[in-house]
Amino acid sequence: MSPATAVTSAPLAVETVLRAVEGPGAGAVTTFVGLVRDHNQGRRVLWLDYEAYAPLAEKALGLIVDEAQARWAGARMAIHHRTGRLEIGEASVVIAVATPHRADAFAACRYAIERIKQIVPIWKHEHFEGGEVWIEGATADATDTAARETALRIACA
Amino acid sequence: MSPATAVTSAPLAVETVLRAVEGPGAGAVTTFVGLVRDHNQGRRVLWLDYEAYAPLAEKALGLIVDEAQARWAGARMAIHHRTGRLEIGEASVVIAVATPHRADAFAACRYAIERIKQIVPIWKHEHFEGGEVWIEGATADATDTAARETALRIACA
Amino acid sequence: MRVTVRLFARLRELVGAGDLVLEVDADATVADVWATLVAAHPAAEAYARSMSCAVNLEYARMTTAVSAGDEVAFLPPVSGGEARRGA
Amino acid sequence: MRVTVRLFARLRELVGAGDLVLEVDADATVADVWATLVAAHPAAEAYARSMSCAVNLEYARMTTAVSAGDEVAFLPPVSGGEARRGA
Repeated sequence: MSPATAVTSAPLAVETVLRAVEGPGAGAVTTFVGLVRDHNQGRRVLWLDYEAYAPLAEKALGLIVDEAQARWAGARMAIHHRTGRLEIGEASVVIAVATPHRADAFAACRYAIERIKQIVPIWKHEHFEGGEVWIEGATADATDTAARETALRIACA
Repeated sequence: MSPATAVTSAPLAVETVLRAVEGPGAGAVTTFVGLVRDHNQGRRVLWLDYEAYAPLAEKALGLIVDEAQARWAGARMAIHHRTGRLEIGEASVVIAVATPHRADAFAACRYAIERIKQIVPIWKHEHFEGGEVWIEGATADATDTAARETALRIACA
Repeated sequence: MRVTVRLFARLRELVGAGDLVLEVDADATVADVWATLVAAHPAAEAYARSMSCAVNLEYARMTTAVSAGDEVAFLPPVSGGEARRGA
Repeated sequence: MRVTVRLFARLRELVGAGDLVLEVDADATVADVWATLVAAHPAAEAYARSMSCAVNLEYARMTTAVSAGDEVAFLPPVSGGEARRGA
């Protein structure tokens, strides 16, 4: 069995994350893969460096899995996030969700990526043609219930 | 390159369908896998037989891909559907979508599975403990705009 | 003229054949092909209100005209996708 | 007492270290640790309003009390996930 959550510098594989959600009762499986794009806000991106507070990032991914499995009955979720230098086209994050019914598989998967962007302590350092910049998003606060409600609203809408 | 659409009696592989949507510009990839469940409406399912009007089913899958790629700019979609006898836990359908942004990847993938259930001429013959039954869903009409609007509403909600 | 009729799933079982050739008038529509089918195989009538149709691999209407040698398919309500309908 | 401070990403670069040990009072809170950090490294002040914090791998508040040997992490706004924010 693959681990349900991982923060790793090794390349990610969808099949590995899918194996972590295998099991009886599933009727629908969704996956989400985030890829490094070759441009961002008009800049030509050369590569990205992902820096993680690894032990807290692993805990945060586990928290997201727990939140989703509590919210969507019978769901099994796994999330692997990569760190270090990533080239264009490489996968930075892979989420897999298995549920009895398809609506839940889509909702839980969408919830997970929104929550990852809210609370998981991982930072992107973008190296583009002519410079570099740290990409900053949300202030990470796992206890912020308004943020969690936003993720739920986006997922279940 | 894998074919974008396929109706096949061979086992499906997520990686094969993912390869069909590879290419530049993608930032997000979603997949959906439908699996044969071990029970349905209180019946213990033994296996399923999927019967297809294969040439029209392939055309219908191509139509869904065209609809999605027209609706979601920059999307690439592939759909493989299996036919014949499927055992519990086997994949009956695999959808993959690559888009620049994640919201579109989720919406287009959800759209595809809803449309498959509306218009693709494939039928399920359920063999359960104590009997068998043909599962029937929607009257297949690719020109029914109300059905298409329903799929769009579910996908984009 | 003759047309080929394709039937599937439970409709195929009710008629006892997935492929058959029917003789219809030269100005026949899909509705006429269906009526000819039901006359020969009354069990098909069960799908009169729920089936859809295709002519030569194009979705069609009951009013669509057919020509000699056309393949006319009658489709019971479909059920592709995964094993259970979503919640 | 001494606590370990962990810094990341641009905040780490501004301070010039990802790991440092600070001396704070025995009744210190996370806010006191932050104030001690900023006193020694004024550039950190840029994150005063946008950072969040964790103590010993638990998300914490500025009012959270710290103990000797604790690991106090200050987190700039995060950006995990895929390469671009969704539409």
